[in-house]
Amino acid sequence: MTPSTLAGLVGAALVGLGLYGLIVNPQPLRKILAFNLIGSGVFLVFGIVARKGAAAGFPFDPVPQAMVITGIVVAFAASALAVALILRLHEETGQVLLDDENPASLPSEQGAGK
Amino acid sequence: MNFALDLFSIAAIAAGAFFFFAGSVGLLRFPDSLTRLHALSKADNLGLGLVVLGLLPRVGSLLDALKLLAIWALVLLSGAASAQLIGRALRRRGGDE
Amino acid sequence: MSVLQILDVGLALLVLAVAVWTIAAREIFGAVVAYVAYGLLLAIVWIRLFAPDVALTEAAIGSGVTGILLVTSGARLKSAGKASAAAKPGLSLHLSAAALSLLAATALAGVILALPEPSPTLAPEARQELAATGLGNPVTAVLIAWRSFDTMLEKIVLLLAVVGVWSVASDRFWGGAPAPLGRANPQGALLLLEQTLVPLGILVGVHIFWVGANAPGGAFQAGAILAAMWMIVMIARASEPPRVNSLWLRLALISGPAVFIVAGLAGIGMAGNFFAYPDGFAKPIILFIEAFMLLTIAATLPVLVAGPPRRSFGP
Amino acid sequence: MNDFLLFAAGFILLTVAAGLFRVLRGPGDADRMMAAQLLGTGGIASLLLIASATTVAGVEDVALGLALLAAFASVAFVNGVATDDEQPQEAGGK
Amino acid sequence: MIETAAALEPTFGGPLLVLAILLPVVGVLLSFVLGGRFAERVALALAPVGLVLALAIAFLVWRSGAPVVYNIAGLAPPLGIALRADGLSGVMLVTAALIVAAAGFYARATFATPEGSTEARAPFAFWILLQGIWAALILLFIGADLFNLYVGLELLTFAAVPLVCLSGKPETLVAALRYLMFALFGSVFYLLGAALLYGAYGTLDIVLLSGRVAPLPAVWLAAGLMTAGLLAKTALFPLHLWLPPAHANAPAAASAVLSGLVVKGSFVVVVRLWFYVLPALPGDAAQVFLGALGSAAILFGSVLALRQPRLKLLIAYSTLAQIGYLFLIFPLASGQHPWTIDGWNGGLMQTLSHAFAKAAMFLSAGLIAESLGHDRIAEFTGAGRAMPVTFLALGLGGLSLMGLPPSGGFAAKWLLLRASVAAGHWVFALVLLAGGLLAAGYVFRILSPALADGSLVLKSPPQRSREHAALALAVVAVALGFAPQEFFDFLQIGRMAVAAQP
Repeated sequence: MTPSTLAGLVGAALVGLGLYGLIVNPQPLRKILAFNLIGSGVFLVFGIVARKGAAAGFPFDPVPQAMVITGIVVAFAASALAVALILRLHEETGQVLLDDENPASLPSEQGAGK
Repeated sequence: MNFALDLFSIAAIAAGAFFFFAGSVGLLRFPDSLTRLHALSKADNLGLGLVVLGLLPRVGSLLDALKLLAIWALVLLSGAASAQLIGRALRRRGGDE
Repeated sequence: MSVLQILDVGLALLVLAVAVWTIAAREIFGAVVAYVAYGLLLAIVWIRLFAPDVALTEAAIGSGVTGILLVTSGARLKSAGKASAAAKPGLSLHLSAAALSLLAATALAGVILALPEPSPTLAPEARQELAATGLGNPVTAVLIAWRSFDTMLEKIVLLLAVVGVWSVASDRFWGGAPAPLGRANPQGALLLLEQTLVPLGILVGVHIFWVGANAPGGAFQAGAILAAMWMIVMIARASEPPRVNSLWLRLALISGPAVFIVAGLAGIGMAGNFFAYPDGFAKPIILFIEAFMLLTIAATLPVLVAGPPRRSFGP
Repeated sequence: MNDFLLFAAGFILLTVAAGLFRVLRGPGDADRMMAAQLLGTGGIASLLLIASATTVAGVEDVALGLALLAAFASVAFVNGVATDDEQPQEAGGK
Repeated sequence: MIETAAALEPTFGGPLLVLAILLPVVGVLLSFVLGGRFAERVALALAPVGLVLALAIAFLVWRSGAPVVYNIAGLAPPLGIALRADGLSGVMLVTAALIVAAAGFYARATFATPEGSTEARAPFAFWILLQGIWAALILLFIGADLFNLYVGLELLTFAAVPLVCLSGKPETLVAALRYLMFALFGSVFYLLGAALLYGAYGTLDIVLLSGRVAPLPAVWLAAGLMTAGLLAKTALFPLHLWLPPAHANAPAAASAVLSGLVVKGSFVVVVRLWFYVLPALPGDAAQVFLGALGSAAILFGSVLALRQPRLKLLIAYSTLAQIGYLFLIFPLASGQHPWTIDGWNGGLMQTLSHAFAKAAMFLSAGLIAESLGHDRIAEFTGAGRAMPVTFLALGLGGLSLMGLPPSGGFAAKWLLLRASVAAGHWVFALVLLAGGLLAAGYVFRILSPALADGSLVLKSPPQRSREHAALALAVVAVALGFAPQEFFDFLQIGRMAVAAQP
């Protein structure tokens, strides 16, 4: 088993693991962690594709590697935006859960008409 | 000459690995946070230092050697500081953990 | 099985074990610490995939800066988390989620094992075009020359993220500064780090930026390191997060994409195409663009971590 | 020689992974941070060893970056925990 | 393949494609640095320029009868990135420019920087994000590289999500957060699919891929992952949960853009995926499945819309249903059949007419909520007489949603109906008819109290110019019903499923 195959399997497992965490974890901060796990799994898939594409004296194909770098930066920006929303929601309502029968959205039915 | 250098590398790296081992054992076995901190900061800094020492004969250029030393210096610095920070944090909480 | 293979398998198992902990940990703090450790291990995996550029980016942005973002917000949420942790999803949800995830992972693993090998690659094309750029690092060439359009737009994504993060502020704090990152009275050790580690870190950052043209490194990685150093300074309270209406801050945040676009537009005059670089001048132009990207990344990451303005005054 | 370097790398990873057990068990946040710190140092050591054995270019710079970030993470962790402790006072002082 | 080779060559006018994207991007940068009132001025000044650019690109496509192509940096794919505009891009570019301009014009009153302050939070964010959405949409309409499209999708997400919670109210924050989670899930799955395609074929260029794809497991899995991700972003049933709260709680100008345009951005990418990248797959079952999901969305969304007490929620649920119609394009326009021309034209016509109709309705709903102080449908008695122009815009938009002639909605549904009858897809035909009836039901629910006699005191009369912005969009939605044959020929330009036929 080559390191790239192994990394590919790890990537697949990480995607599955992150997906599970994303679904079952009610806390948004934990969902972000899970989302980052899926992200790194996806990046690993790019990574093995890059490694398997070694040719012309390069030990890797640079294009997928560059895509991973772009992807990592975007994933960080996503985490930052989500965190800002969560903290603001916490300031407003003191609640941090997203999936319960959102007590915070109840007032909207009466209040949003204002 | 090469053989002697290899021998030196092996000895230093093996010693380094041993310190990592000791540090982990300390972290796992020592009874309270402060003593664990003690084990950690002694062991991992010495461990990395010996590994770096062992790798020095194998580097290609002077710059790479300097980088290796810089890595060690950085870890020493941050290790010392963070040990201090963690220790303070522990003391503020009464070290009851 | 060689020693290397055993090491690879061990590393893979370790990565997975830490990942499982990230998902399963009871407390958010433990999960975040595990996530940062996970990022470090992943960096080693990336080295095994011959991707040092990615390893550095993953360690710096993927785990380092994301880690501080999560740990800071986790601390702010901690009290709330205890109060409202009651709602636990039911067993049926757990089971169906597990089944779905298992299915996805298995299908993915099967497909990955079946991918062609040696796989189709752009490495030969990259080798051929690399000479024209004057660069030695093909990853930098992809980012700043051949797929520069992606890179420029990704800077816009970062900028929109900044606008999004700022937009959740209270109206009364607009124009002010985010809350300080650190505690009121920084300890001696922190000041020591600020005075010794930070200058060293800036040196390392500049070095990684400089070698990026020919060796692993570049604006992304160096920018992340400089960003981390700035955050240490802010945690030590030697400097405060800047006000959101500071012109200097805003110029720093847009300088990367702005210079990129100007160079891109200049390309049509100098080389006949948008984002093309004239022969013989590619490398200096690329380094020039990268320098501003470095500034933008080093400024953007801490601004995103610091969050929306929370005080009506500022430094 | 290479096999020895790899063996040493694996051994160090293994031992610090055992230290990771602390991350799992706690009990305090401080223990978790220590385990992460140990993993950081050990990770850098094994990275250097692996790189030396498999000759990947530019790994010294990666390790240099990791060393800086390890310090950064510790600072962030301590700060995160401490912010939590002092929040009431900070809020009162403003 | 001659067609493929031709589609890779840069054409005359290609630089316009880059300029079209750079224009709003520069707008974002300028607005960010200058801040305050300049953000608004920059956005409003660039809108007409962007419209001219969009029209110019559409004109070039029409005149040459073939896609306009540009290779960025002069470097051809696979190493470089290409931009391509075809008939689909042309109409979407113009639609986006018009709706963004109308929404911007309408939003001047809501998002003006208040007197006496140099800069305020909501206006600053709104004008930058509006331009961000615009840039992202243009990229999604003309991007020809799947990773470049990924960046476009992320750009769209980051611009759209904060718009939802500009008011800062808790319920909008919950809606925005849920939207973000769905959107991120969508992006990461899309990216995974792209990784697999790259691993299998070594390129992400749409034209190059279309010549290479074969029914391999990797391609099937990639198609499934990317489709699932894009459906979550488009809010197709059953991945729609995020949409109603997000669209109903956003400020009216933002809702118009979100409902009219933003969901179409990811929809266009699904269309590109199945009709441009994967026509070589024997994907009949998958296409019918997408059509079935669309049908379910039509019925489900319409029934829920019937039950909403608030106008904005009703319009948001109607978006769910109308998105369903879009997905009938998959079973009705795939393969090599005579009816696919109708299916394709109908699907695109629905995309356009819904964009205009829905934007008009959300703008009207915003005016109603401002003038009445609420948007509870039951208390609309007499409102039609008090603000006739607003309700005219709302009614004309509703006309198009119902699919009554003459309107763009009618043309769309008629074409889809004809295609489904010709294709023997009787179920889709029945769903189309039932959807029209249900839409008539919910539009009637709004209009009947409003047109009833009654006295109503407005808190403030709606501003004439803003009413006209809404009305103009509604008129376009209706006018699409008079589109000549040349318009439908234009929609067919560059449709690769046809080109790929022997």
